[in-house]
Amino acid sequence: MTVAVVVFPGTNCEHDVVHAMRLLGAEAELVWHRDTDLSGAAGVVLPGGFAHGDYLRTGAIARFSPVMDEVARLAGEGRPVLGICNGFQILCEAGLLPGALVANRDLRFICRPIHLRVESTASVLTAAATVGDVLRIPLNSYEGNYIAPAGALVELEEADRVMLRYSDGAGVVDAAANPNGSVNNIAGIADSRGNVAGLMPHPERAVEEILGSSDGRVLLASFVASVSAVTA
Amino acid sequence: MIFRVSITRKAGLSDPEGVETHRALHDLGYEDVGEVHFGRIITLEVAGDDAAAVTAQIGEMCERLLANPVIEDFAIEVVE
Amino acid sequence: MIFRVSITRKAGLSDPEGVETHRALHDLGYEDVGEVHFGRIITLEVAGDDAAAVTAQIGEMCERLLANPVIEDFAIEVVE
Amino acid sequence: MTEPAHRRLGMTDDEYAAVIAILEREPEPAELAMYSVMWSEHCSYKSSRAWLGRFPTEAPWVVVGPGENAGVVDLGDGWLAALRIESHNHPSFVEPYQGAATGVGGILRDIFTMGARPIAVWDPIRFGPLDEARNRYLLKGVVSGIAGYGNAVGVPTLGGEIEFADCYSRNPLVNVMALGLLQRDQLVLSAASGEGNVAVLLGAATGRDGIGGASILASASFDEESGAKRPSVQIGDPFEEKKLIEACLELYERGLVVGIQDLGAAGISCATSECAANGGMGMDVDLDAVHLREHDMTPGEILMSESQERMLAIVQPEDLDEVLALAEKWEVDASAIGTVTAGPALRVFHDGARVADLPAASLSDDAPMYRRPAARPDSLDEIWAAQPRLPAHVDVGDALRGLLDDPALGDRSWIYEQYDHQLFLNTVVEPGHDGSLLRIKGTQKGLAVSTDGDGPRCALDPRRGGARIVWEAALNVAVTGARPYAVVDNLNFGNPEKPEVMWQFRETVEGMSEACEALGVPVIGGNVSFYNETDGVDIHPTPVVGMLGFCDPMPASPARLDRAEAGMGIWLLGPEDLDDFAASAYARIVLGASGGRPAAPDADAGAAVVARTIELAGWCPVLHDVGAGGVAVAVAEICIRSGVGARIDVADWRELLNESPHRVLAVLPNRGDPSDRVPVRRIGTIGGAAIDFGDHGAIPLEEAAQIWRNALPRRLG
Ligand SMILES: Nc1ncnc2c1ncn2[C@@H]1O[C@H](COP(=O)(O)OP(=O)(O)O)[C@@H](O)[C@H]1O
Ligand SMILES: [Mg+2]
Repeated sequence: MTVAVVVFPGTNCEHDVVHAMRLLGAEAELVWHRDTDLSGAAGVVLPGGFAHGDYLRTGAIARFSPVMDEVARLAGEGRPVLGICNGFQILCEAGLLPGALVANRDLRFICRPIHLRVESTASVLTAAATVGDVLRIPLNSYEGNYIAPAGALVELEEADRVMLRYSDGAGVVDAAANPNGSVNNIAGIADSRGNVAGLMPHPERAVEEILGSSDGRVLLASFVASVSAVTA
Repeated sequence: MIFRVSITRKAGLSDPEGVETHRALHDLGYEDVGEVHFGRIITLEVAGDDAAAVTAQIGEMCERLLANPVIEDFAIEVVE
Repeated sequence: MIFRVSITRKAGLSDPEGVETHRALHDLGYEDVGEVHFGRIITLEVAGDDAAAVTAQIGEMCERLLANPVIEDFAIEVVE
Repeated sequence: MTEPAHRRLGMTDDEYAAVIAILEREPEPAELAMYSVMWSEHCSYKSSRAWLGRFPTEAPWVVVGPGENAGVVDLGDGWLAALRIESHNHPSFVEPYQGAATGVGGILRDIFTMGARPIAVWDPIRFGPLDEARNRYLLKGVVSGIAGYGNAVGVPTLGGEIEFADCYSRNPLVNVMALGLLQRDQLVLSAASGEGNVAVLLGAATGRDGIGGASILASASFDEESGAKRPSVQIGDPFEEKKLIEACLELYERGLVVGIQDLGAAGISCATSECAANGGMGMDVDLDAVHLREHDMTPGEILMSESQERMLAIVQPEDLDEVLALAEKWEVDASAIGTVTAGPALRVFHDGARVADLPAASLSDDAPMYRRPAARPDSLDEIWAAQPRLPAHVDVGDALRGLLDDPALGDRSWIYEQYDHQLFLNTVVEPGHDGSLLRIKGTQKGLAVSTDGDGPRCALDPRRGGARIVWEAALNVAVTGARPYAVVDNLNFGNPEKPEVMWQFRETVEGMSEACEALGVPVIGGNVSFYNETDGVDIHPTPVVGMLGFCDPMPASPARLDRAEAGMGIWLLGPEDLDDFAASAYARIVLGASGGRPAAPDADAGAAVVARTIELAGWCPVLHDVGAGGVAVAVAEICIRSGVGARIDVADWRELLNESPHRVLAVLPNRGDPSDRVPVRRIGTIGGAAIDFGDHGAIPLEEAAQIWRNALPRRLG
């Protein structure tokens, strides 16, 4: 059972994701963005970083990388596809997830652990979690501010596709708990079938207590489980 | 020929740069400043002589790459 | 009145964003595209009726905040 | 009145005569340009070289000492660490964002030039007071430049330092330090061996960036005229650098490079001549092969260009195709621009014509060396005599209201939360404590790092001040359980042509050397930045030390500031000097007193405290060295970070605010007792909702936390 971790020029979290996947018992392999065959992969992760330097628009150039047609195909087949941070931005640019990510409200890069409230378990990323769980996971982005046209937003909310929202430690979701201005405190969303998921925070940075938190495990474990389901 | 593409955030979608700049301008005492909006300019040098045809081609580049139609509008002018 | 400030990098300074976008456009098959340069547009709504006076004031805003005079040039137009 | 060309390039008549003696003829324009930059203060260290030899540089674990792009030490089991520090002071004053960004880019190249993967950056920075808008602009620009470049290039920034003083208003200090990790067999040096080998230029296109930047910006004082001298600002491209890092690391892995050198000051001329000279060879360079950003560049401009994100790799002819293919995979431009020759000549061709032909080694080896006069300032005795006048009674609670609000003592998360400090999953102790601690995955090993400087104290006594920052840095790594292992230094000074400045410089080197000797740590690299002077005013002598600590095994749960719990005892380790208030935060910030003479460090006591602290780090939940603001501020930091108050009982208020060196606070469950070999006494107990100093006043924990958290945000918005 293999997870393909895609590397674009400028990607920098690829090794961290592989490390976390292996800790959770998954096989993970790096795939260069010019590769055009992912048929061997049961699932795909687009890791964080600055693909193509985030030039033009974050994710804008990466979405045209040769590998992205394959990613779209696997997504269409219902295989698990996860975008973390820059990977989430790329999935939005590629139209695999709705909306877009723009500059943080305070126009400052934010690197610090924040709290997330699990809002829906109908996705490959949250299946193993429980609605209401509060997770402490590092955020690390300048363009983490989620926006979406009114229509798309209503659809997301009504279809229960918002997986994670920024909250405080007690799980209260309000303006005070919103680190970057994201609409409705949205931190992570899924597509209509729940197999394509994207989030801004970095679960792979929260899988070992010695690094401050292991709350990211439940999310990545969900993903790994759904990947094994594919191959099983 | 040289073209200038102006790309701006669709009305109604949040524009943090605009909001923050508005605040900063008021802090500096420019109270008369109302709405502030941010956008990008991309200047392109394109070989060709038929301005209309090239403009159409640039429109395509915007749809595909230069702009994000979900959240942005764009306008194309010929500079020279 | 509404004004548009165009801010562009001074000639001769490198423009990595332009270079990478040029590369991307060529990858997409737009081989006729030559130099690509990036800049910002800021649209400002400013109360007042004396366009010249307001333009002068906006020039001051550019010097102080909107632009970085060390590496950027700016131009101000009245939109309406 | 046309000034001769060599003077316009900042070269003295004697230096020019030396060039003629070497060439046995007048230099060609391109040759003159090369000598002028390579013999500048920035590149040749001509005013400092004579004294830097004082630093102790030997230890069994030193693999590469000063002189190469970065120092390298052995961590055992095939692991090596590379460390280097650099200054980017003047460029950051001209354009703070790009100045700081390109500073980060440059220091990272120094690291991966050695074959190492850069794994962390630190940023010791100094500005004028934040009540001036210009200083706020500079600080914000520098911090976003470091964040913008460091985060995007994909190297975490694990800490730094910040100080404010008037002397930095027109001359901010932006130093950057980088750490790299490599396996022994990946070590590469910047030597071109093998006649017939090819020199390949990798990375960004060459443009008219910072022509003469190094020599002119960093080697001449910064005054109104320099507007004219000002080079075109260099724009950093972290994306190009990221591709360059990955491409170079893969080149090393595949064993495709014989030698490599980054392009920094003096661009191609420096890289080609150093590679050739270090290998005892020569080189033929073809400027027509260089990929240019702007056409119509003169040979001199191409040679001198300081365009960022470029490397020069020496490869064997049979490997050239593989090297070029690998560069293409990473989307890095590459061109073969030179051939290694038997030498000793460096010959440069352009349009078929020979534009330079000089002994490669002469650019570095024959550079001038000055033993500039040094003189102890006459005012010194007066200054030392003017010890701060201390009140009989002090409400330490009130004193803390002032100290915790100081932007250099308050919470610095406004800065380091703009930096990715977690990438690579190595960060065990993140910024916000004393030293930062990294693990080396797959081993028990840990690396702790701290950067420390102290302008005000060094201004009063550069020798004691220079020694004390080394001792402070040692404790900052010791509290994580790491032993001081290697040092790099960044010596930021004023105009070396002034005897007082030279005296400060020599005193500093002496003091730092004495402390390093007492600790048994080698100095493995450094950087000198002179001419930090604006309109005749010199900055404080500002040495900055970067201390690398090493532990194997790393403590299972290292001490942190936020692990104090009600009921735990608070202990103070180390000797005490109740009168050490010169340059203390209390004297400067509360009393507004600037004179006096700081206490001398005590080598034996200091070494004992460091050793004992390392042992305690294995089991103490909280260890914190006592620095600026004394015991009072150190206790407050522990309380605020742990969210619990404390009760402190001492006889004399001076015990709470003096800043005598070699002291550490240990917080531990009551059964524990840290005493052993070093003086230790219990001073209080964790608990309650206030930081309570008994007869000496108190402050509610919440109020202290508020003041501390807002110190930077309330000034920077
Ligand atoms: N310019 C900076 N950039 C990043 N981190 C910083 C900066 N200045 C201070 N810090 C961090 O804040 C914490 C406290 O800094 P400091 O008081 O200088 O430590 P110490 O007094 O123990 O040397 C450290 O973790 C340091 O790395
Ligand atoms: Mg400390």
